[in-house]
Amino acid sequence: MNLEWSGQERITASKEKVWSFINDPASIASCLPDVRQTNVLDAHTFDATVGVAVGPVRGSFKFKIALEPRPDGNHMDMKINGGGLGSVIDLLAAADLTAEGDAATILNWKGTASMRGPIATVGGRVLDTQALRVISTTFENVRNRLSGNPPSQ
Amino acid sequence: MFPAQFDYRPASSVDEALEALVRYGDDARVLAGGQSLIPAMRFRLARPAMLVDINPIAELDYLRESGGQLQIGATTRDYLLETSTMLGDRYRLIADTAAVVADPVVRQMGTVVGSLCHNDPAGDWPVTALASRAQVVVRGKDGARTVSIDDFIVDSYTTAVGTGEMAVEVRFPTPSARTSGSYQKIERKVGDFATAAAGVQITLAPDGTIADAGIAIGALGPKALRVSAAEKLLKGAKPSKALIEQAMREAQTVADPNPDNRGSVEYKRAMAGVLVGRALRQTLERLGVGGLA
Amino acid sequence: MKINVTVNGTRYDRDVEPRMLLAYFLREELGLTGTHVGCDSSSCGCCVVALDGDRAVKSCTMFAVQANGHEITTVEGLEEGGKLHPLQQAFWDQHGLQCGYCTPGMLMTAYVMLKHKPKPSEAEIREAISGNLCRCTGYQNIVKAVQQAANELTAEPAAAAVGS
Amino acid sequence: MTQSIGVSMKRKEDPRFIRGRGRYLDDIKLPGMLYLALVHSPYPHARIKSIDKSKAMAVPGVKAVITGEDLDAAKLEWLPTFHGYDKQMVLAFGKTLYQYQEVAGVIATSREVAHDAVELVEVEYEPLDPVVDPYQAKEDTIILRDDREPKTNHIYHWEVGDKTATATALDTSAVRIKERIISPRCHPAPLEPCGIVADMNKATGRLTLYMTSQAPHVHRTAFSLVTGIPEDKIHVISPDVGGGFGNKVPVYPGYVVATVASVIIGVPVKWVETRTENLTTTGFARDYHMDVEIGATKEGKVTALRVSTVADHGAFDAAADPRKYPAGMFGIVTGSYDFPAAFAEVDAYFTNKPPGGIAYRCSFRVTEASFAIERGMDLLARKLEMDPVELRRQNFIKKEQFPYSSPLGFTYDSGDYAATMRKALDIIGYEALRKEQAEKRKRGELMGIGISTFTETVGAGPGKQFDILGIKMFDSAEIRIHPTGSGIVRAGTRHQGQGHETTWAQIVGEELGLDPQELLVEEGDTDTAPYGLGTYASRSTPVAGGALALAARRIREKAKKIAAHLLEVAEDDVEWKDYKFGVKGIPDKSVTMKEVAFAAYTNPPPDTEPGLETSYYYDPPNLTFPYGTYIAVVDVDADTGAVKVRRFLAVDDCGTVINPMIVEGQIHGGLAEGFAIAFMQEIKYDEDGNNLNTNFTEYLIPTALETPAWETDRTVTPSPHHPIGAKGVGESPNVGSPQAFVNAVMDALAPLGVTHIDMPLTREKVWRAIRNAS
Repeated sequence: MNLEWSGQERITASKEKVWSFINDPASIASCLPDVRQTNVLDAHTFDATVGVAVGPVRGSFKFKIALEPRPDGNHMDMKINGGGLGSVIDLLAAADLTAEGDAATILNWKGTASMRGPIATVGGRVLDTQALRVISTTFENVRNRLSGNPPSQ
Repeated sequence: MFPAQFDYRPASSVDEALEALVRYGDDARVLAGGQSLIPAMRFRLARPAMLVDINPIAELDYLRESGGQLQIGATTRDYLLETSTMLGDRYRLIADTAAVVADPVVRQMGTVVGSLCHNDPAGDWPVTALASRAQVVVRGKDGARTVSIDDFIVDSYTTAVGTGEMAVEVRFPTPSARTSGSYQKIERKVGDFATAAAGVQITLAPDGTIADAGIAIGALGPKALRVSAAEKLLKGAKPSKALIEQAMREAQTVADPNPDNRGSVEYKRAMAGVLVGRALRQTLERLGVGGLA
Repeated sequence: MKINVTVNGTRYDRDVEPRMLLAYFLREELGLTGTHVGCDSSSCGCCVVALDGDRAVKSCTMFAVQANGHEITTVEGLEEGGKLHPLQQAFWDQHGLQCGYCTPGMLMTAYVMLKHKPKPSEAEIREAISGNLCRCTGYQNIVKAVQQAANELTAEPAAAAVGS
Repeated sequence: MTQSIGVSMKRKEDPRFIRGRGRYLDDIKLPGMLYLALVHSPYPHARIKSIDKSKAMAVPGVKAVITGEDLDAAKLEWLPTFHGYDKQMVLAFGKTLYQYQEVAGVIATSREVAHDAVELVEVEYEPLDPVVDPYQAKEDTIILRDDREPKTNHIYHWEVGDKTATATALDTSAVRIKERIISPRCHPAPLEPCGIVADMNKATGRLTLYMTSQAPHVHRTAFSLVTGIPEDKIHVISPDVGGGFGNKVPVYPGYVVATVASVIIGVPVKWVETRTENLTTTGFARDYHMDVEIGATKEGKVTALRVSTVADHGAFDAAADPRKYPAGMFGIVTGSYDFPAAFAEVDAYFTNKPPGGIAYRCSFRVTEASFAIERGMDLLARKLEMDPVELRRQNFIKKEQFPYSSPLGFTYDSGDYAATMRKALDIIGYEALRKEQAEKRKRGELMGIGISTFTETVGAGPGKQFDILGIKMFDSAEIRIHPTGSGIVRAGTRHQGQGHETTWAQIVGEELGLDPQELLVEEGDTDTAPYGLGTYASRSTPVAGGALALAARRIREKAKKIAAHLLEVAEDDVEWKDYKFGVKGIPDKSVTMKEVAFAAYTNPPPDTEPGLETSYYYDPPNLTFPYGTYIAVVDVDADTGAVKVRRFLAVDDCGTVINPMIVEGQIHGGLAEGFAIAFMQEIKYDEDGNNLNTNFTEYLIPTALETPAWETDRTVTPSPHHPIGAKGVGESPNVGSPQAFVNAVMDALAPLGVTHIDMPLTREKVWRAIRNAS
């Protein structure tokens, strides 16, 4: 099952600052929603355990996250592969940065999720939007952190 | 499949249940009919550490008309509504709904309040509760509060019931005599989640105009949705074919379905219109207003 | 957890894990294997039993601990004094079963339904058993069987009067 | 004694079932029994990088965790498939080839603990691109099976008929139709899931396998071949089977893992699949993509048929077809019609889906063939602007043409297609329905009438053509008559609801003049039953039924000698009449079979062996060809695409009817499954290879409310070569009905110009067709 979502965040920080923030695994890891454990593996990859709770469905997903920045400094792909609840969720998040003057940056993001295993059918109705919330909340938190707002969950 | 391990606490009173819910916090779930929760536990999607069983609380099993309301307790089963003679024509929407929830065996365990609390986007009761402007009584350690259904169903599987709280009753305002309703749903077979659903309740004024209209759709968004624009359109108007067609279009606009095995976005959105149209026509027919097809 | 459940008139005291489903309690703990399990999603109805005589419930969607203090009737409890219940007899007479796997659940659903609705129409019977799946019969002879049993159950007092 | 055959005797098996006293697989509980639960792959195609058992092994109660590597070390990793052209993995080894493939097995003291530990087996996968579509598989850009040579996804090409003559005839035909007709992947899903209790007794060295098996002897042989355990040391018991429909013919990984575990640990091990396992890993059916072409004259006489099929076989070629017939009896695709030329070919491919290709309530690939021709004939009628009934009437094989040699190699035994269709049209009131339809069409209402005049071929089969694992597809019967005239009847078949305990007794009772109530029928125990190939493909009555009649006649021959002895006349003067032995010309002198049975043990003739028992292995001379006319009447709701089946009539001809009540029940059940296939039952995969129908909330089995009421009737044209003239019936309704439903819906949509929609006819598909047309 494949799902797509997209969104936009306006961050009151320079493009360079945003770019370096989203290039740092530790920073990105700290923006994941309901993150329970992170482990930075190298300059571009890290593991994270993220809690999932929707209605009666509760559990956690273990993700391996790889950051793939483009050399132009404008575009970042994040490959998020992981599993939990006997299933697999693969997320792909792509972020495009556009400077809005010196002090603000527009972050346009697009996410796709593909799910396999029991949740694709049994839990799909419960978890589909939840999977994408991992992405949207992460970018919201990037904005909040860089703009100096309190984080969302 | 077999559920993961959990602890079990049968509660003999609401206070006892609340005490357990407070103590175990987010790890606890209330067990009422269990007809959604237990299958989810069997698939190990739901794995509460503690189940607080409210079925032994005899005082929560009631269906009564009191203080201008139809009151339904938290352990009252769907089949009681299905077979009750109390509902009559005025609560027609509720009676219609009770007859088509899940399947007839599931209805002998499943509860109205439990269904509202589960708040499945394809659930039947949230639709009917919206269309008939229900309220839910939520109890916590510090007493009870009454929440309108619009505020109660927050998002998919998420309600206004907080940690350490439980819903104890749903209340449907007693409508005036010239009220009827209709619940329409498309399901692939008995027991399936709805592909699309619509609930309508209408009260006619003495002059034949529509005094009040409740219109809601289900399985057509992250939660049951109120078609407010159509409700406004109908209120004060005289029933007509054109009016119904306008309401159908409003329902299609409000619908925001996900594609799945039941159908595409396009199909489901079209069905939002079809079902709202059918529910409106049937309701008006039941009120003696025909010739609208 | 310690529970006591009365099944087919006999009281049983057992200590069970909370996660034990009622269907497996009946089958594994009490050896009443007439109650079957055919799915994991509360869809098939092979496991239907009567709860307190007046509700048909899917025993795979109820925990054994919930039956504490309650009475359960299973297919094994239908026969009385060596005489088949009219529903059992009717399923036999009307060829209302083939592989027999759905039969206990069908019987128990129909058993409860006839208590609430002694003279159901064909449509009402089809509706009442629509929480129970059958793969073999195409349902037609099951419907006929329930009709036969309904006729017999409602005719019984009259027949007895004639006999006395 | 009176007549037994043709009597609606109540079923002898029912008293235990209605009391909840059947004994199904999961009812078996042996002392010290352990439970197996399986770990499944979430990926349809992935390399297995590592499997970590340690956390699972640490769970209290877990006795063992078995992986593909463990099985490979024991040389038990690969299992031969039934027709012997391929092999399949027991547990994923190196890589996984379909979603939910079995990756490891956990053996524990309870089911709950086994499932707890399954969650703790850590498998690291490296996902690979999946091949989901058989047409994509054809490209060979991704090769699925590293273990095979040559490196291709193509499994086989099979063809039958005269390719050149068919091409020429099609090219010169005045009218032609061509359509891709898909018989979608579906699943039999009997309500009882598959399971096994494997019990290795180390003291006796015997392995007892309680299995949900439609073919216990074949399974015994297969287990012996795979494990090397001598066949006498294996005892297969198939207890009461809660429905099979083909699902319980193959050998599944769970069976093998449970058996290996029992052999190693030395205690009984039970595995009962979950519904999800049933739908995602065990024998699927169909998945034939058929390009159907029919040529005809302007007057509507058919000239040629060509069908080219792409078959999706999943990851292993485990289709349960006879060895020489990789596409089964697909050659029946010319159906009930007299085609001067025909050609059929099938190309099968591997995809990342579970293996199977079982005969789901049908003879091998007959449902697909029948659907293709019956849809094709309707498309041709539409093109010719001819009533589909009239087109069929013109092209039927005529009564006097039997035995009929079809262009694709079958010899049809008997039939009177026109008479059966006439009867159906009369009962349904065809003319009146067409009139009603014409009026409704004027008002814009969508009503349709669909017809299917199918012929199937069942009863595999003659040993010179048909075998499984090299074993000829005969079947067997053994009869023992006790001194007091009751007896025990055993057969190599295994019923799953078909009523053999009743009908077998009726066949033997009829032949011997004994009361069927006093003939105990026993099947499913390989220690006692004679070797047989089992129950599937409507073969029980055509094959085992023949064996039973002929075994009984053997008994009767010996009984005649004893009767002559008792009657004190020469054997030649004894005649079998009115279910007893009489003396020619002396009406009041006779002995009953009961008297003969007693004498067989107490007073046999001096030159005769005592006792009265025999067995018979029957190799049928030909297949049988049941047929029928089915008519569906539907109303379509244009707003939602919902189809209401208003009426459905089935007029069947299955030759001699043994028990009319049971035959009618079989037809009802098959029609319900045909209805399900036409409207809701499908195993679908998304483009990533995810199974979208993994349990009964998504794999839709109709309830009593959706299922139509059935009308049935029959004509009787006995099979000339079958000992009692019976043809078999269990599968006709499932083979013959889907096209009647689809034809009816297409007929309803005809005014809109809609010609074809693939099954299942969901509301959305019908709605979309209506919307796109208008």
